[in-house]
This record gives sequence, C-alpha cells and structure tokens, in this order.
Amino acid sequence: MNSAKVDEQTLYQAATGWLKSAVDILLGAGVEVIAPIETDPGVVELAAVNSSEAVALDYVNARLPLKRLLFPVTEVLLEYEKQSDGDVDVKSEPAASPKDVVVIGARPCDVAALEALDKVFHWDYDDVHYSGRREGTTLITFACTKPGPQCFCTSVGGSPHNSAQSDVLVFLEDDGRALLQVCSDKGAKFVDQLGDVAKPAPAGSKLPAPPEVKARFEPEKVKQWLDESFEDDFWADVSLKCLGCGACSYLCPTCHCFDIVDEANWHSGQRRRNWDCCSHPMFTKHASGHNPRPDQASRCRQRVMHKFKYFPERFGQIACVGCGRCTRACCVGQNLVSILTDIETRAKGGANCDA
Amino acid sequence: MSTNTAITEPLQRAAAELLSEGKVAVVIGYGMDGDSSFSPPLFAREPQEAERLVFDDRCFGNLSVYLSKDHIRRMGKIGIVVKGCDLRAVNVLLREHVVKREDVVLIGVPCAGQGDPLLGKCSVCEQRNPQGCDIVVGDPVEQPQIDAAQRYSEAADIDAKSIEERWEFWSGQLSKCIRCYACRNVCPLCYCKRCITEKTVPQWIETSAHLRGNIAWNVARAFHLTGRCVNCGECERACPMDIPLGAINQKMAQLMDERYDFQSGLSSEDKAPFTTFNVDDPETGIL
Amino acid sequence: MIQQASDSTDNSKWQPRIVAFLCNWCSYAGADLAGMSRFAYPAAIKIVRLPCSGRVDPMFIIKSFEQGADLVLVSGCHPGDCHYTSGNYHARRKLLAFRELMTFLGIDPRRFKISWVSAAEGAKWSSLVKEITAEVIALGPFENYSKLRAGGIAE
Amino acid sequence: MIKLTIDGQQVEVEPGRTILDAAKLAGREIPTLCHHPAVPPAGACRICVVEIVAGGRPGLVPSCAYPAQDGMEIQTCSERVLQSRRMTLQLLLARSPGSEVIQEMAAEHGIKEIPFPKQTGESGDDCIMCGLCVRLCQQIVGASAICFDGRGPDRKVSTPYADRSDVCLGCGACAFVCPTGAIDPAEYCPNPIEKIPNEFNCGLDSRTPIHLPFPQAVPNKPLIDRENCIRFKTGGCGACADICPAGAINYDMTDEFVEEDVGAIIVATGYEIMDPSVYEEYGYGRYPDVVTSLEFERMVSASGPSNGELTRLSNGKPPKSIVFLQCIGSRREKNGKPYCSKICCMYTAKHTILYKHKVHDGQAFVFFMDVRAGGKNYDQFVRRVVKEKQATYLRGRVSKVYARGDKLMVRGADTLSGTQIEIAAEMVVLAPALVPSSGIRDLSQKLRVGYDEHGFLLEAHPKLRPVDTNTAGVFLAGACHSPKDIPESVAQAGAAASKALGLICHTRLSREPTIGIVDESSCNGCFECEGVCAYGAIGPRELTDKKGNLLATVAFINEGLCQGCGACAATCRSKSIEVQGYRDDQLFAAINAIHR
Repeated sequence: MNSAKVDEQTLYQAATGWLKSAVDILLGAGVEVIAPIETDPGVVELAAVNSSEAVALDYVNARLPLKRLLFPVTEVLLEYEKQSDGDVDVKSEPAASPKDVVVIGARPCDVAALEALDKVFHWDYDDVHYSGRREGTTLITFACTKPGPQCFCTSVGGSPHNSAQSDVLVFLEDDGRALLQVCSDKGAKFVDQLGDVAKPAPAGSKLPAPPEVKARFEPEKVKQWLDESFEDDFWADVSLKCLGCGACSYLCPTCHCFDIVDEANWHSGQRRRNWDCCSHPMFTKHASGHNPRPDQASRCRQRVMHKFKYFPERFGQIACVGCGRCTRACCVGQNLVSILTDIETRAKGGANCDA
Repeated sequence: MSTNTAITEPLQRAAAELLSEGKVAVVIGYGMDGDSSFSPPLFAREPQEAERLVFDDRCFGNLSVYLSKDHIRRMGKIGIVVKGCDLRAVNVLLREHVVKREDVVLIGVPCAGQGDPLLGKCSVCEQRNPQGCDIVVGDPVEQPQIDAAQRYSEAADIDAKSIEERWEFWSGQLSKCIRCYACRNVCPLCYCKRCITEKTVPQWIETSAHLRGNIAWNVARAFHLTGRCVNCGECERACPMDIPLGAINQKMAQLMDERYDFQSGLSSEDKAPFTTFNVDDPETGIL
Repeated sequence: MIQQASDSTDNSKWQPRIVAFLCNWCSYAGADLAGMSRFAYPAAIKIVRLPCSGRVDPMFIIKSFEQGADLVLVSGCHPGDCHYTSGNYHARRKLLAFRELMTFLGIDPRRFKISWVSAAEGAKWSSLVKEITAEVIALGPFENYSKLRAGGIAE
Repeated sequence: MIKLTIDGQQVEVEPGRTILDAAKLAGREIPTLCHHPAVPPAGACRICVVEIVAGGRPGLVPSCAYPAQDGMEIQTCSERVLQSRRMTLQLLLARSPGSEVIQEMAAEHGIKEIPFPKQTGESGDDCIMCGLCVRLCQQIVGASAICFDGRGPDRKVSTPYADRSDVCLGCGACAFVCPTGAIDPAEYCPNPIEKIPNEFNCGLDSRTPIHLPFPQAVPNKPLIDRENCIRFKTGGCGACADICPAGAINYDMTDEFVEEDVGAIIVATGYEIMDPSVYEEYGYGRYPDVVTSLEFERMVSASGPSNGELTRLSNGKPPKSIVFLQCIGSRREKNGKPYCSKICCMYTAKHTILYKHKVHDGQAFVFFMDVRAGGKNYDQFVRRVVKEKQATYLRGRVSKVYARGDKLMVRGADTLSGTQIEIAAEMVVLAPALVPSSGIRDLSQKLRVGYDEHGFLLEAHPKLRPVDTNTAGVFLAGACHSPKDIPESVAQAGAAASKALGLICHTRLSREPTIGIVDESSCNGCFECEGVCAYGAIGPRELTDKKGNLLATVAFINEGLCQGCGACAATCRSKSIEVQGYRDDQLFAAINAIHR
C-alpha cells in the first residue's frame, strides 16, 4: 500500500471544478451520488447529494462509516402477509437496488474496511443484499490530508493514502485540482465518464507524501499475547469503566454483527436485519436465560479478540482499520489504542494496564 | 483544562485514607488521561492508586451510573466522587432501592461547573455544593441564584416551535438514531435488569432503526425517566448521533416542576410524581 | 401491511380508526349502557377493555398509532369514583404528561383524548364518540404515522 | 332498710328516702306542687302535708321533705291533713285564682268558696311562690338566673334587677317544672328561646334534648342530643341521671368508631324526599297549609304531633277540602328528577282514605300524571278509592297554588275533560320526588361502588345482577339503589342477605384470578409498584440461592389483597408485573386485532 508504487498509466489529473462537473455528469447519467455533507454543525455524514455545492472537503472522517451504505442500520430481508384464504404470502425483498451508486469522498480507512465486510458477506454464504449493493457501488476515495489525533491506521496496516478497495483514490490539491489514481475497472469507467475533466497526468507526476500517522503498536505482538490470554485478569481490569454502551461497535467501519427480528402485526410483517453489538449483554443471551458472556469483561475481551485474533485467524486480516471512531465516541474514555499498547507491553513482558 | 488542586489533593488524601482503612473496597473518581479530551472514570482499589484521582473542569461523567453495575458492586463497599448534580442521581437510586445508603461512601466535590465554555446544565446548576455526603473535600463554591425560568431553557427553544415544526425537527433528529442504546447504557437511572426494548413478548418497541421504532424507543425512554431524570445530560453526551435528548428530558422535568412542584433527586425521601397523586391535580384537557 | 399502506394513502377509501382503552367499571360499563339504552354511536371506535385507566401504559397508545389508529382515547372513572380508589388519579398524571411529551415531539396531541365516563353515562359515551369521530374525520388520516407505517430508515 | 306504716300499710324504704317516696311505694297518692323528683325538696307549698301519728314527733309534716323513719306511722288522708290542705288551697286560690291547676285541685278538695279576697291584676298571677323554679335553676341547671325578689305582697320570681339575665340559658327547665305553668323563660332569657324541632315529625312539634328518636325505634331507648342538653352545654343539670331508676344514664359516653372485620356489606341507606320549596308555584314554605306527603303522614298518625288529629297548621281547624299533587319533581326532565318515584301513587291513594277517616265530610282531590299502580292488588286498591269516591282523581298538572282569604286556590288542568280547574282547598299535600340519602356519594366512594347522576347506587348488572355491586362483597337493598316500595325493598333485602350469606358461609374465599404477578427474574426491586398499590398488596420478597445468600429483593404481590387494577403493571418500567387476564401480550394482541 505504498503510494510510491503506483503505476503512472493510471494516474489522471483533474482541473479545478472537476468535482462539480463529476457530480453533474453522474447525476445527469441517473447515478446516485453519495458524498460527505455537513449534517449537523461540525458533523459530516456520507449522504446522497443533488449538487456538488454541499460536498464537504475539510473533515477528518464521516460520523458513520461507509459500511452503512452497503450494510444499512436496518434492512428488510423479506415481507409476509396473510391472505384471505389463510395462506401466508412471503415476498423476499429484491436484492439491493440495481441503481448505480457512486460514493465520492469516503476516507481510505472506511473503504479499506470493506475488505473485511466483503469476506464476511461472501464467506460461506453470499449475502445478496450486501453484494448487490457492493457491485453497484463505485468508490471514489479521498486520500487523508489531516488525520485526527485518534487515528491509528498505520498501526493496522493502513495508511492515509491507502487505495485498498478504492476504485479511484483522489488526492485533492489546495487549488481545487486533484490527482486521480485509478485502481480498478470501475475506476477507469468513472474517469472515462468524466471525459475532458480528467486527463492522464503528465509522466513523472508525483503523488504527495502522506501525512504522518504514528504507528502505535504491532498487531502481530498483540495477537501473540491474545493467543494465550483468554483467561487473563487484564480483561476484568480493562473493562471496569466500560458501560457497554455500544457506540464503538455501531460506529466501527468493520463491525458487522446483526440481529434478525420480525416486526409484524395481525396480518402482515417484515423480517429485518439490524445492527447489533457484542458489548450488549443481550447479544449472547440464550432463551434459557443463560449468558455465555455474563459480564462486561468477557464482552470487552470478545471485541478485542474478534478484531485482532479470531478474524485474522479466519480471514487473514485484522478487523480494524484504525479510524479512531471508537475512541472518539467513547463517553468513558475507553481507548482502544491504549488497550492495544498495553497488550503489546504485556506481550513484551511488561505489566500493568491503564484501567 | 485546569486541575483543581484545592480539591484534587484533599480528594486523593481522603480516598487513600478510605482505602487504607478498609472503609471502602474501591473509590470511583475521575482520572487523568493524556489522550482523552476529558477526565475519564478511574477506579482506585489500592491506596496508592488514589494518587491518580483528579478533579478538574473536564469531569463530565456522572459516576453514579456505576452504582448499579454488578461488576462494581461485587467489589464491596463503594466510595464514589459526586458533584452536586451527580448526587441527585444517587438520591434517586437510593429512593428506588438500587443502592443502600450504608453500602456507599459519598465523597462530595464542590463544583463551579464543567467545561470551557461552561456546559449549559452547569450554568443553571443549583447544586454546586453537594449536600448530605459522608465527606466533602475542598471549600464550598459560590452558588449563584438561579431563576426557575432558566432551568429549562433547552426545552424552551423547541417549545417555541409550532407543532408541525416540531414534527419536522424531531422526525429529522430521531431518524438519525441507530439504536445503539448508548443513551440508556450511560444513564444512571436506566438500571433495569431487562430493558423494555429487550422484552420480546410482546415487543412493544420495534428494535429496527426506522423512525417508527425510533419514536417508540425515545418516547419510552423519556417517559420512563419522567419524574426521575436529574438532567445530568449523559445520554446526550453519549449519543454518537448527536440527538438532543437532553431537551426531551428537560421538557418532562419542567412539566413535573410546574405541575407537581417536583424536582427529581433533591432528596432520597421524595415520592416520584408517578407514584403518588393529589386529588386536585390539574386535569385540563380531559373530556 | 402492504395492503394497509396503500389503503391509508387512498383518502377516498379512508375510514377513521379510533382505539379506545376503557376501564372495566365505569367507561366500559358506560359504553355497555349506551348499547342497552340503544344510543347509537359511530362504529369507527374499537374498544380494548382494561381493568382500570391506571393500567394504561403509554406504549399502548404508541402501538395503536403504529398500527394505524387515527385517534386514541383513554377513558376511566370520574376522579374520586375509581373502582380501585386511585387508579384514575395515577392515570391522570401519567396520561397528561404523555400528551405533553407527544406535543413536545410534534406528535399531534389532538390525536390522543382522555375522558371520564361513568357507568351511568351511556348518553355521554354516545355523544363523546360522536364528537371525537367528527373531530378525527375533520383532521383526516394521521399522516405523521401513516407515512411511517411501511417503515424504513430515513436517509 | 326502714320500715314504716302508711295508712295502715307496711312499706320498706332505703334510708334517706322521704315519706312521699314511701307513700308512692305504698301506692298512696299525695298531691304535690313544689315537688319535683330531680330537685331537692323545700316543703314550700305544704300541699303534701301528712300526719305522723306514731313513731315520731306527732303532727303535720310536709311529706316531700320529711325523711322516713323506722317505725313511723303515717296518715295521708286524716281529717287534720285534709283540713290543712284545704286551708292551703284556699290561700293559693286567693293568690292565683286564674290557675287551672289550682282550680282543679281545689275542686277535688271540695272547695267552692274561699273566705279570702281573690287577688287580681298584677298582684295575682299563676305563680304560687313555691320556688321550685328557683331551686332548679340554682341547684340543678346551675345557672342561678332567677331568684325571689321583693318582700311581702311584692315578692315574686324575677332576675336580679329585673333585667334580662346574662346567665339564663333559655333551657326552659323552669317552665317544664312549674306546677302552674306560671313562668315563661322568654321573659328572662337574653336570647330567643328555640324549641328543638322533632325531626321524626318533620319539625311539626318539638322534643326535649333527651328523647326517643321515633316510636318503635330499635333499640327503643332514649338518646341525649348533646347539642341541646344542659348537662353538655353547662355541666349543670344531670336531672335525668338523678331520676333514672336504672342508673342507665352515663354522660361520659362518647361517639366512637367501631371497627369490625366483615365479609360482606349490605348498603340499605334508604332515601330522602327532595325539598319541594324549589318549585315556587306550589307555595311550599310560603303557605303553612301546603305540606309534603311525609308531613301529612305524621299529621294523621296517632303517634304524630297532633296525636292523629288532622288540623290546618294555619288555624288549627280540620281541612274541609284537600288537594293531593303527584309527581312533584319526579318525572321532570328540567329542574327535577327524570325518574318516577314509584311509591307516591300508592301512598296518595292511602292518604285519601286516611283523610276521609279524619274528616268525614271533607272533599279530596288528586292531580296525577298517570296512576302507576303496578304491583299485586295495587290497581284494585286505587280503583276502589276512585269508585268509593274517597277522592276525585283529576288527570293533569297544577300550575299554581295561591292564597285567597284563608283558602288555598289550586289552579290546574283536567286534561280528560279539557278544562281549567280551580279548587279552593284548605290543605294541599305534595308528593315530592325520592332522592338518595345525603352522604351517599361519600359512602359509595368509600365502598368503591358506582352511582348514577342522581346518586342512586349502581348494581353490577341491571338485569342479571341487580343486588350485587361491582365491588365484591357489597350488596344493595332498598331505595339506595332506586325508588322502591316496601315489598320490593324487603325482597331485595332478602336477596342481599342471601348473597352475603352465600359469600361468608364458606371457609375458603374464591375470587377472580385477574390479579398481578411479578416476574422475579427481571424485577429491579425499585418498589414504585408498592407506591401506586391502593391495597397495600405489594411488599418485598427476598430471593436467595440454595445456600441462603440473598440474591435480590423483589416485589411480591399478596394474592388475597390484590384487586387486579394493574396500576403496578403500568408503573413497572421493566415490565415485570403482569395482570392476569390483562397481560401485556394479550393487550398487544387486542391492539393488533383491532387493525386487522
């Protein structure tokens, strides 16, 4: 994921005003355009836009991660209705709309997170709802220029210029121009659509150097310790202040757990899939009343273990992209990075955690 | 940010003393965290850990939420640092038998307000000096006289809207809700062993994050806190979607204040307005 | 639900739906008396019998709206006359507070009525139902909620 | 005991008793004037003299004051005694020639002429100067409002300086004991003397503070009206306790709350009649001869205020014509009661007959709307009244009753003949609407029994459970439920008694199962449910593990006390209380079913 290795053939240069043109062209072609807009003061969210005017360019990251566009907070899996003859008519919701979607302006970490989601949703069963949307989505990522204080992408194999899963990675320049690095066929198609707006970059064009995000820990060391520390007292200490509020999971770009519920009345209903969270006691509670993860310690452990041990074991990658949302959202100051650096210290034979 | 040494030092001493004398098993207070933009909760279980306790103007959290948590209660007797506003929540917990007075040592801290600029709730705070604590560290701070009309200014902004504007406003705000229940989990008074949303037979509240379910959830939450909520604002602080939940709670608190002359948590003896009645309570609007 | 959703959008077919939660001893008996006394009243009202108005949880009202009620009525004994001594006094506090909460959230408070109807007030019951039915017809379908019926997250 | 002989008859009396007491025991009558059993004797009038012939110092002594002594021999009618009495009576007659009591007594003693000049005018009145009233006022009432004033011929009973007395209570005891009726406390009392109206007789006569509430009262015992009793007002008097031979009077008794645990309650609080003075057109309250049917009932009763003699209240003469007006306030939508009072048709028919018994040559008229005589033999009874011309029945309403001379003009319509009628009556009797007893609302709220707009208590079902109420164990009998006549009330009372017995004769209570239950696994133990429970049915229950360690304190509902109102269920935030029969899932299903 080093920007220096980019094939110069795929690099385009876009003139000032390219964004407006791009949005207009896409909208004109009937494509749904998603871009960062300021929804609340100081808050940026990825949402459908009607023009380029509302697009926010100066932001650390969107409040909700990109995943919500492909794996919504709630979605209908099927509908059913009782017929007058007593039979029940079941209608599966069609796989996500065939409409093409172009997401302009997601951050590299959010986009890279889709790799983890792709693996989960295509693992032993192809999730048509997810993959339908995924196929129709083109991702025009904006490289990071000013990472936030909680960002730690470089610790988990990412970078502010990570192009993983992006179709085009855009390097915005201060004067409104941009370098567009095409990363996939979809990306090439997008650049084609832009026509004159984007021209191949002159040979020898250099990508800007990525801003510094300090690496804080080594995931391999963390995993080493995790492999041996399921029963460690560390979990009880580190989870003392955790209220299990779930904000970290809900905002996480790679968390993908869901709950399936039926919402029905006397004659008809819907089966829905909703985001869920392993920090909640109900997440693992059995109908019998037994809860295999009975306390916050075991739930906190699950969250760390899943991201840094189980997921790598199953899919060969860490389920964390270092976006820092969990730390920003936590109202009791639970800091994933400090938990992981603590673990690393322990792995190296050190001690004491910061509870 | 400025550490209040006039409080921090005696606080550390008092906590160390309680711990070393074995009077409490843990002191829940605020600690310094270099990375955080506020002073997060800290659990001191050994006398030397008390040195890490601080009190400053970034102690936003209402620590009384931990009083109902099983993993904290299992430690034994709890010493807890409370600001005057937090004490109101403790009073409700005492009234509702969640915690027994003898199982907790209240370490009161005078507080001239949190945040810079001052949080809205702090600028109208009427409990700057906690009353009825076991220990109070530091000197009392000046308590400005607060006009009753100022108490509920957040609600007033929305009250000024027309009914259609309010629907517009709230349907927009509540549409954002992702049903993470952070508001519930940080609320000191949402201690139910089983939340109403978790009861599935019947499922009164749809758990899907659509506006219909979100309204049901937020109405239930607000109603269950009516006459109980002490307006600590933790729900709003925790909400990852920045929904102005505090305004709803404030509106209901205002109603209880105006109708039944009741402010929650001023004492642990008061009866909650929904557990009592007056024969001549107002009944405007009943056919 | 699919069928229902299309019903509610077709105003020509729209018939108001009123859900009434009645206490067993006064209002339900009052409605019964209206029947026995042959006082006619609109059939738009559908009654759920409860032991006491104090049994009403605001979730009943919200659920009724979710299920398509255009108006919800809670009716109990007159103050002082509660079969259970004080249930209606508790209900009075809770339900009036609930209406304030609705109002604050922009959920039209005219869609939620509270009344006291005694077991002897068959005529009052009949005229009350006529009155609120006329009012709900004038208000039209409860758009706030009928739009939410199909569900779905607002993007 | 003291043994003595009176007119040859042996009697035994307790020490301290007088000769008069002994004579009474012996059955000998001795006339008295200044004597009253409650007042210490003075021997002032000397009418009661008797002769001691042996066993004491022989001679004439006043029997009311002279103590009986062992071995005394007394003559009550010896010539010496009679001579003395005659002389006394002659002197009294000279002083009070106008007194009927003295005249009668003198006549009994054969006195026709007296050798003394009779006093007339101011110097002669009915007062015989016996001083009984003065002694009473001083020693019994304790007021000392009156005394003797002046000397010789000017001596009289008066107040100090002959002013109105500040201390006179106006109790009237002086007038009550005065043998000749000579004293009028109104002359002394600073306040007007108010008679205590006799409630049972609708205030048509008066009663004393100690009185029987009504004839055949159960228990048939007198009671003291504390408001008016001198003893309670001043601490004086106590005459009734002095006199009562059974010693039954105890002024320390007070009203008390009596608590009984009962298994059933029968409400039989009856009815009152509405005040017809609200209808000015009938003149009730304005003309004394316009009376209610209840007043009429008392007036013709042998135990009533006039001992059964029917007289006009205006002039004391029997009414030669009488008009009965039906449906006063009943069956009247505006300013009245829309219901039929049910009993008036029948009692009015009876009243016409009673009227004819009292005034044989009188003429009775009845204005009626309909004659509602539904009941066994009722219609025959009314027809008999009409046929036997006991009364003239006129179908129509009366628009006005007004006075002309000493008659009451009753103007009304006879709708059968279509004519206006005006009757000059001497008495008008109104049949007012029946209303429930006052205080019925308080009672019904205490018993948690419903009532209608008029205050009549509600039955559980008008057809199927007419005796039960919606509150288990409370039953209705009589007019508290609706206007009823005697047979109906008796029938309902019998039914209510049977229902009550049916309930309490079992050793186990069976009841509706619709009560609250607690889900102990999710109960938070906040006990807000306890706060809203009107029955105190909720309390704490400690959950322990097998070793006895306390796990949680949760709410517990006593199923014998819970009535199933569900206030707790609505208050429980964690939904840990359900009311069986009205469970959340059942109500959820009901709400869903409405929208199918």
